[in-house]
Amino acid sequence: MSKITIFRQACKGVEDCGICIFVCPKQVLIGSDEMNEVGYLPPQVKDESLCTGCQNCMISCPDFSIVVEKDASKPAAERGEEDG
Amino acid sequence: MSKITIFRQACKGVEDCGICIFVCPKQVLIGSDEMNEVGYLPPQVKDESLCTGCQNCMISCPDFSIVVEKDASKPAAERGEEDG
Amino acid sequence: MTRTELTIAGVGGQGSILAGTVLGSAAVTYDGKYAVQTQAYSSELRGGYAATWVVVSDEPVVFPRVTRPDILMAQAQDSINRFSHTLKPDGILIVDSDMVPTPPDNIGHIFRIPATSIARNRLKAPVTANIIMLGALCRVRRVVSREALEKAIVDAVSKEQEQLNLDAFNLGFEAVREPMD
Amino acid sequence: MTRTELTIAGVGGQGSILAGTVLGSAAVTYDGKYAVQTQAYSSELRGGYAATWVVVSDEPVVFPRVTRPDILMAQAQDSINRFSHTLKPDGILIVDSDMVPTPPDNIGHIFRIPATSIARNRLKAPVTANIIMLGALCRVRRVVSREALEKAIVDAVSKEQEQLNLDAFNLGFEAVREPMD
Amino acid sequence: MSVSAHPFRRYMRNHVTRTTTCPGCGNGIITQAILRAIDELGLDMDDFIFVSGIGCSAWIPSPLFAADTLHTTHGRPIAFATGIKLCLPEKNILVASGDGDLAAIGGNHLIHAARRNIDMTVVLVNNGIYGMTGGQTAPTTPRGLTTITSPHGTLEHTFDICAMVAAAGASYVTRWTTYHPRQMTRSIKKAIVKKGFALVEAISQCPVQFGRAAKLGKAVDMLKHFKENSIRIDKARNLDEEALKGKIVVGEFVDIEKAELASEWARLKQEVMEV
Amino acid sequence: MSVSAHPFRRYMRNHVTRTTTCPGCGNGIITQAILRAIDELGLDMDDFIFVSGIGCSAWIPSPLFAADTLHTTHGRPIAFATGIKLCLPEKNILVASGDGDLAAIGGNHLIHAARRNIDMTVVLVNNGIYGMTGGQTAPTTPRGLTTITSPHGTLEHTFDICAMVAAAGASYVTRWTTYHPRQMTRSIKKAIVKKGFALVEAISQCPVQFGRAAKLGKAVDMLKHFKENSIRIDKARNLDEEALKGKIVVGEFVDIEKAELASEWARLKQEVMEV
Amino acid sequence: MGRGKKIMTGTHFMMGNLACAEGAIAAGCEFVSGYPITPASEVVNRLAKRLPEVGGIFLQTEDEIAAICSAIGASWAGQKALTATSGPGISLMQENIGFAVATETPLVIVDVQRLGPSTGAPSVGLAGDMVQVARGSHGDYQIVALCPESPQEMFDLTVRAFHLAEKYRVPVFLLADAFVGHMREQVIIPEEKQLEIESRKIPKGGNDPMDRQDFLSVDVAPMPVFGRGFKAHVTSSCHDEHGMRNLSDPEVMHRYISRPIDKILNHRDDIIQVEADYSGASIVLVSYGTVGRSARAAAHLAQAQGLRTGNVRLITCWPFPDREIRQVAESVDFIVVLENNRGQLYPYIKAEAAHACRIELLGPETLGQIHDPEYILARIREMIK
Amino acid sequence: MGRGKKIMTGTHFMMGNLACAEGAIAAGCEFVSGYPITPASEVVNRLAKRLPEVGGIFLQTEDEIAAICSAIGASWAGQKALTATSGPGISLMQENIGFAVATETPLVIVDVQRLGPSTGAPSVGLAGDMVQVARGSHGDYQIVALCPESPQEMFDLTVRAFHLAEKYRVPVFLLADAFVGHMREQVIIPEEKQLEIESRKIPKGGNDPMDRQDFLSVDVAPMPVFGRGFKAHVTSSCHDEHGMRNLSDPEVMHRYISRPIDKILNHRDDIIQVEADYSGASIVLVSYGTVGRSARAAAHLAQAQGLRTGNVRLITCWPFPDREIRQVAESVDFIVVLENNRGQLYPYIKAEAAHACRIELLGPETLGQIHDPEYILARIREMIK
Ligand SMILES: Cc1ncc(C[n+]2csc(CCOP(=O)(O)OP(=O)(O)O)c2C)c(N)n1
Ligand SMILES: Cc1ncc(C[n+]2csc(CCOP(=O)(O)OP(=O)(O)O)c2C)c(N)n1
Ligand code: SF4
Ligand code: SF4
Ligand code: SF4
Ligand code: SF4
Repeated sequence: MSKITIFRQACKGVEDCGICIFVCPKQVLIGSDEMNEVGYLPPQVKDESLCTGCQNCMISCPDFSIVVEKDASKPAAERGEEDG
Repeated sequence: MSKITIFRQACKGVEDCGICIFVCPKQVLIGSDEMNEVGYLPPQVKDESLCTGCQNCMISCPDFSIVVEKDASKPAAERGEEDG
Repeated sequence: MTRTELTIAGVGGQGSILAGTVLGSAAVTYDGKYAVQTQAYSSELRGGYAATWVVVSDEPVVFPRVTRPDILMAQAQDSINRFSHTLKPDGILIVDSDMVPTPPDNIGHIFRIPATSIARNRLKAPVTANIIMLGALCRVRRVVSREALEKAIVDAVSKEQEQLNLDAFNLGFEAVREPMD
Repeated sequence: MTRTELTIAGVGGQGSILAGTVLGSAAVTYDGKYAVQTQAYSSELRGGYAATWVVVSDEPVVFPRVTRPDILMAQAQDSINRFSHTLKPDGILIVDSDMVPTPPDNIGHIFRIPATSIARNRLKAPVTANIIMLGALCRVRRVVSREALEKAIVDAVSKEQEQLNLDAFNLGFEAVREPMD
Repeated sequence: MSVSAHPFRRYMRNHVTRTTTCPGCGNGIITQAILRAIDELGLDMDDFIFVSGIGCSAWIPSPLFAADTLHTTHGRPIAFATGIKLCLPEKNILVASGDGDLAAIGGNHLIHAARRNIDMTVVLVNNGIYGMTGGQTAPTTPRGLTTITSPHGTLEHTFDICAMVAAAGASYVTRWTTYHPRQMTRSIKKAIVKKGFALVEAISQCPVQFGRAAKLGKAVDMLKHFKENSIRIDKARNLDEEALKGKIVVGEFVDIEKAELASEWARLKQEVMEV
Repeated sequence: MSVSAHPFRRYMRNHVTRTTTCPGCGNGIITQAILRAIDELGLDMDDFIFVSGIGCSAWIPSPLFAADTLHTTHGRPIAFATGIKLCLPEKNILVASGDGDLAAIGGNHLIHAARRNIDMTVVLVNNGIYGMTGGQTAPTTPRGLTTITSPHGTLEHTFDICAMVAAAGASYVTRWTTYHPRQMTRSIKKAIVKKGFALVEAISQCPVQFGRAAKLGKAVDMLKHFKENSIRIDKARNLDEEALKGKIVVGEFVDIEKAELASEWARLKQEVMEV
Repeated sequence: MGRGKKIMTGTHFMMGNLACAEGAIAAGCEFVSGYPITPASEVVNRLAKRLPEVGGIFLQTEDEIAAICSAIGASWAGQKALTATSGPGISLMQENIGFAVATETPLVIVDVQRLGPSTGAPSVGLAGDMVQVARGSHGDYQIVALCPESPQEMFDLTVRAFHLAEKYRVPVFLLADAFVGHMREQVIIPEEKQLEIESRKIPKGGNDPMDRQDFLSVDVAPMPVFGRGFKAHVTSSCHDEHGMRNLSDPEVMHRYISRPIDKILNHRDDIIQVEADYSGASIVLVSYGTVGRSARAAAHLAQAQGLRTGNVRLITCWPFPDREIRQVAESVDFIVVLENNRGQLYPYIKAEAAHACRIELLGPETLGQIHDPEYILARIREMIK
Repeated sequence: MGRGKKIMTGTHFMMGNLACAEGAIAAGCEFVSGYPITPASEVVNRLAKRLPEVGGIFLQTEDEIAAICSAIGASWAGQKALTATSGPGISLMQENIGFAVATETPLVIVDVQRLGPSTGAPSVGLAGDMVQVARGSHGDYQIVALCPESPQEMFDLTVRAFHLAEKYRVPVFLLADAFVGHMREQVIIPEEKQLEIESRKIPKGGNDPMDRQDFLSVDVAPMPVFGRGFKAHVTSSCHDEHGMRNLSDPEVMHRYISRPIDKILNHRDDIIQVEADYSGASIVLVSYGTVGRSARAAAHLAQAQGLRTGNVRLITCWPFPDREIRQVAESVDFIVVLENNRGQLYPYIKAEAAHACRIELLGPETLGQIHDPEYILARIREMIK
């Protein structure tokens, strides 16, 4: 299983940003109600087991707030890395 | 017959310019030895009767020093106006 | 002396400067007073600091700067760090308690308003925190009249946002338990 | 006094300024004198006016401007209009008589050199008129030595143009019938 | 065991703890694409000099990147970068700045650097508006769009920056949107490696100034717009003007080899000094 | 009975008795082409405002033309002309200036005016060099050519100005040499009539600075060169890069209709004021 | 006239930059070109909206150079024209400020100063361009610069800037700063008839400039605007009275430089405005712009404490009010010059005062702020100890 | 080293502009960017030829803005850099002159002044940019400017300009004019070891600017040039000692403005050179540049006629030699300031002199010329009548 780490203090919130949620092909991430220090609402992981390790959220997060460690056992194609 | 008028004082000389001589398809114009006020050597008409009235010299003279009055009796094609 | 000096500060995007404008405009346009508003902000549009200063007076204002505010309205922790030391000894501090969890404890009068949560939870409009704070200010100390402020708010926002902002003002007004005057 | 002031003028393209440079360079490099050369020209590259001023002296030159030249070398009618009134009362005027058909008659010493015709007819190189004039100047008044001038000419032109210009200098030198000194 | 920090933190200055952009701004995506390109190429931050102008996008490398970073005046980063490259020909020069910076006030340096084909990578962030100064029209603002300085709709036409830079002589020209971070990364890698002038036009969302103006909504709405309206250059070539209206043509437009200025200087110096 | 003066003398200021160019300079040919175009269109000099920058070519209209003539700073004539056109939309604005003026220092205004598609005619005199200042490299100097500032040969590539201005958005783009005065005249006429930004690139000889530098000899040698190396765009389209090396492609490159800025403003003012 | 109200008569709580924009509209300005920059953007933002409503045009240019060039073009096309920027833009405009001066073009340039040098701190006001606006272009020349202390003066002096620009065919600067530009305060906009509005004179006729004197008159030559058959020749190359380029006659060069300068200096009494209040004072505070408000407050404080302190505020900073300063110097003991920069006008003031009285420069506690009146008073007490 | 001789030791009859170019090469300059302009073109023309011979690079840019920007870039890349232009180019460079000052970049800028304003008369020398070079960019700052009077000084002061630029991390202007730039005279180029050549200090090491002080030291901070792992952060936004942008702390703003100014002013004694010869004089002529030669000739004439006349020539014009002027003023009766413009430095000189002696400005007979010594003498006689 891939591992998702969210750096809550770096995040600028799903209200105005939320890009991670948008680019996730599996709806792994959802919003939350808990503010960080600067008053933003970072995302939370709904179900890590759904994560394919595509790293879309990581690569698209403008604030370097998410790291996804891939499940090295799966081939890239299966991870579904998008290449639109 | 077309009529060629050379304004000698405006001319900058066939030594460094001489464009009129170059563009004339019939070698109507040649150089001369007689300086104008500013020390340039304007061209002179060798044989006006050869002039087709194409006005190449007039149109290409950078110093507005030549006027060719076309022989209105001849059609343009015959005058050989160049249209490279 | 009729001169009241206010500092309203936050980070970019919180609307601190707009709050100051509404205040000054209310004073001049509807309360027949004099007011000068000045401002400062860093170049980041969001997240940088933003501050505005308002002088309200019954006479024309000569010196336009706020040096020792009577009131500091702080919308972020950063604002406290920057400005709380400038407050007059008996000055009033009004904080958005969501953004300033630990205000300094050496201040005479301090009001904690959870403006961001109110805005977010009750109004579903986090951007109205500034107007909530303004409502609180109005209750804490009547620098300008409530009526004037309400009119100035209506002037400042679009028709569709009118009611939302008046509601915000009201919520802020009511969030203050023990006003000063 | 050892200070000699010269004005060399013409229209753009005639090489007046180069003539001045050769003169100054000859004085400094080969005659062990001091010289300052200054210049003026209009923005037209050809046909506008061009003038250069040279001060030659046995001592370092403090004031570098030529205000009342001892010698005016004029390569065009325009130069006469501009500068002949500045000439010292007993000054010398050297003209290219092809370009200045009617020099003023109130000048003490005047030398007419058909430099343009000589250049064109004898050398087939109209651009050498300036060096012809310099040859004439050298004969008229030995401001710098003939040897120095010849060396400076060689320095100033390309290898291929060397002999042509030395010939031009010589023709100018010989075109003067009655030198002054 | 979870990671304690983002892996690219090592490319950032320690004391810079937070980006300066608004929530959802595309600049961060581009920032990451740049760092990922460097990372994947296995290069060191000290192999680079980063140069930027003035604007939100100009803050991409400055002060964030732990490297030599030159934050210049508005519109001039390419001119500064030109001097740097000629004196440090062995370094990679990467310019990151906004469309206003590089194509409005800085347009002349852009085309002349392309003409000279001087080796540098220019990441031009095209968010269609002036972000930092509060939402004024840019030469990239879509015609008809209402901005703070065109309250009745922009009357002017829009630059096709890639086409112009290509016509000016660049060696490598490409365009992607922030919806294409992987492709953008790949193109930045090619741009860095390319010996010559390389332009990466990065279409980006400015939800604060542009989103508001174009009523395109928030960051994700704009990304959705990019997703739906992007079309690859190979497909676009077969479509007529009408069909391309409102589309964002993405892909590689130019990828050629030609004499590069800094190398030419090296050669010339060699030649002249050896004579 | 012979004429007592050149017929175009009537378009010139009385007190200006002589052009300021060097013998054989191409600028005079272009000057005449402009006047002939106006003459053949039957327009009056008072229908025009002539604007130029700084350089030999910038002296084409100034002070020669008996009309409103604005002789501006180096590189800026198009920027001045833009203000004039917007305020006097019914007038024809004609800019005549050099390649250094319009494409080196003034490059940014050139591309932005093309982008805006503001109605004006720009006659850009491309003599491949800086004439007035004494023969320095221009962005149009052929690569490899020795000039006073590239004594070891120009290392930089050359602008294709027409291609760039076309990419920037102009309505009408054409190129002719001084060996093509009739075609040039015809194109200037079309450019004047065109509602939009129109560029006429006029390749011209500077026998004094360029002729010397390129060892192309005197004026007639350069005209001969133009004659022998010009190739029409319709023929050029079928040739590859190799075959086009050293050729001057002439003809009309762009001739389209699109919204023009001054008219758009007229429309907008109408709309806003009538509400 | 369109639906837009030209003059927003009434009382407003208005930002200085908007008051400036309204002043321009009120003065009849119909062409504005500009490029966004903090802290001047609000001026152009507002004008972009307002101009089409009153039949005018706003052009956002590719840069500040194009902004001033197109504004000058518009002025020659017969319009009242304005451009607005801040220091970096003024720096870029320098070459063509010189063009406007040399061609005697009426033009209003708004400089909302920010803390510099260079990019500095864009939203912080500091009067750092005081000499730049007068000497920042190459060569010798004279412009006019007015210094507002309040949003009200942002309006009033913008109207006056147009008045002077048109009357004297000269670029006039409104030399504000971020502090007053972003300041909001009461602004009273009067009715149209109360405004002093002037338009340039144009020649009576004649279609040959050789028959006219279009330039270099110390009495201000009528301006042969384009499009009316004047066949004007306009160049910033050295030119004669007819506008014709002349690069060889030293006398023409002399006139080319001197006449446009003397044109302004000869009318200095009409142009220069100084707010002076120092009768009976032995100490005078000299200041300009927003610092003037600190000075006034400090003078009140000082008087209250028995120090005979007066106040002089330069509303017109260029042409420099030399006589006015001389007059002050000759009637008091001590001049304290208050500037919130490192003393940019100080040498100019000192040059006119040092012969007659003691003079010192006093900067603010922190550069970029206006002086605290208490601080001024404390420092003066030290100085006179 | 290549085939090119770096130092053309020997005696030459050389044009001032070429002497300047040779001075640059002699000082070790290896990067020059420029754009042609009369009357400065010969400087870059020569350098375009000479630089490749000595392993340097010449870049002809698209405009003067690119010229100064690329020169600043080259300086940060570790090279000694120069750009040369005339007034119109200086005007265009103003914004980035400010950048160089704010980032403390060593740079030599040659300004061969021409008659202005604006396009003016390109080949005529007039010292019209005297204040422009010091105050032409926005904000508050301090540069260094040197004024040559002869081709010899075109060489010597160019070498010195590099020396000062590198030593103090500051842009240094060589403030020549068309007259001296195009003047040919004897120029003696010494041997290399006789030249005073200095290169900037660079930091001892450390790859985090937060551990270093790269900026804002009044003692001149070592310069963390690019490409050596210093990870320098360079910005002309308001910044702290580490170079880090700071747009909110007023104290940082204060230091950002003041420190680079004080860095120069604190070393003014090392920087300022004044040629003074007035012992026993009661009248002193103060001048600079080529006018200095008129002044010297006039002083000789006056002395010959029994007038006790001295001479002071400002070789360094900026930082302004205030103390030196004060000293003159306090020891003579009458200062006559000779400038061939409308009196650009006059206010600065008067400010330091008016308290102590009489002072007058004397322009030339015709602007654009240097004064005729006879004319100076005649006018002085009138003045003291
Ligand atoms: C000479 C100059 N003019 C104007 C400005 C003001 N300014 C700062 S950023 C900017 C434009 C920013 O737009 P863009 O480059 O597109 O970047 P963005 O903020 O959108 O990323 C402007 C005009 C300036 N700093 N300097
Ligand atoms: C700001 C500025 N920079 C430089 C110059 C000097 N200058 C005058 S004309 C010119 C270039 C002329 O070249 P081009 O425009 O090609 O015209 P040409 O003379 O070749 O016709 C230059 C650089 C100037 N006048 N102003
Ligand atoms: S993309 Fe990043 S910054 Fe945006 S909401 Fe998700 S975690 Fe936060
Ligand atoms: S083309 Fe004209 S200027 Fe040239 S030689 Fe012939 S007549 Fe004279
Ligand atoms: S204003 Fe726009 S471009 Fe600038 S940081 Fe905010 S979202 Fe990004
Ligand atoms: S220098 Fe060249 S472009 Fe200029 S007038 Fe002479 S020939 Fe023509």
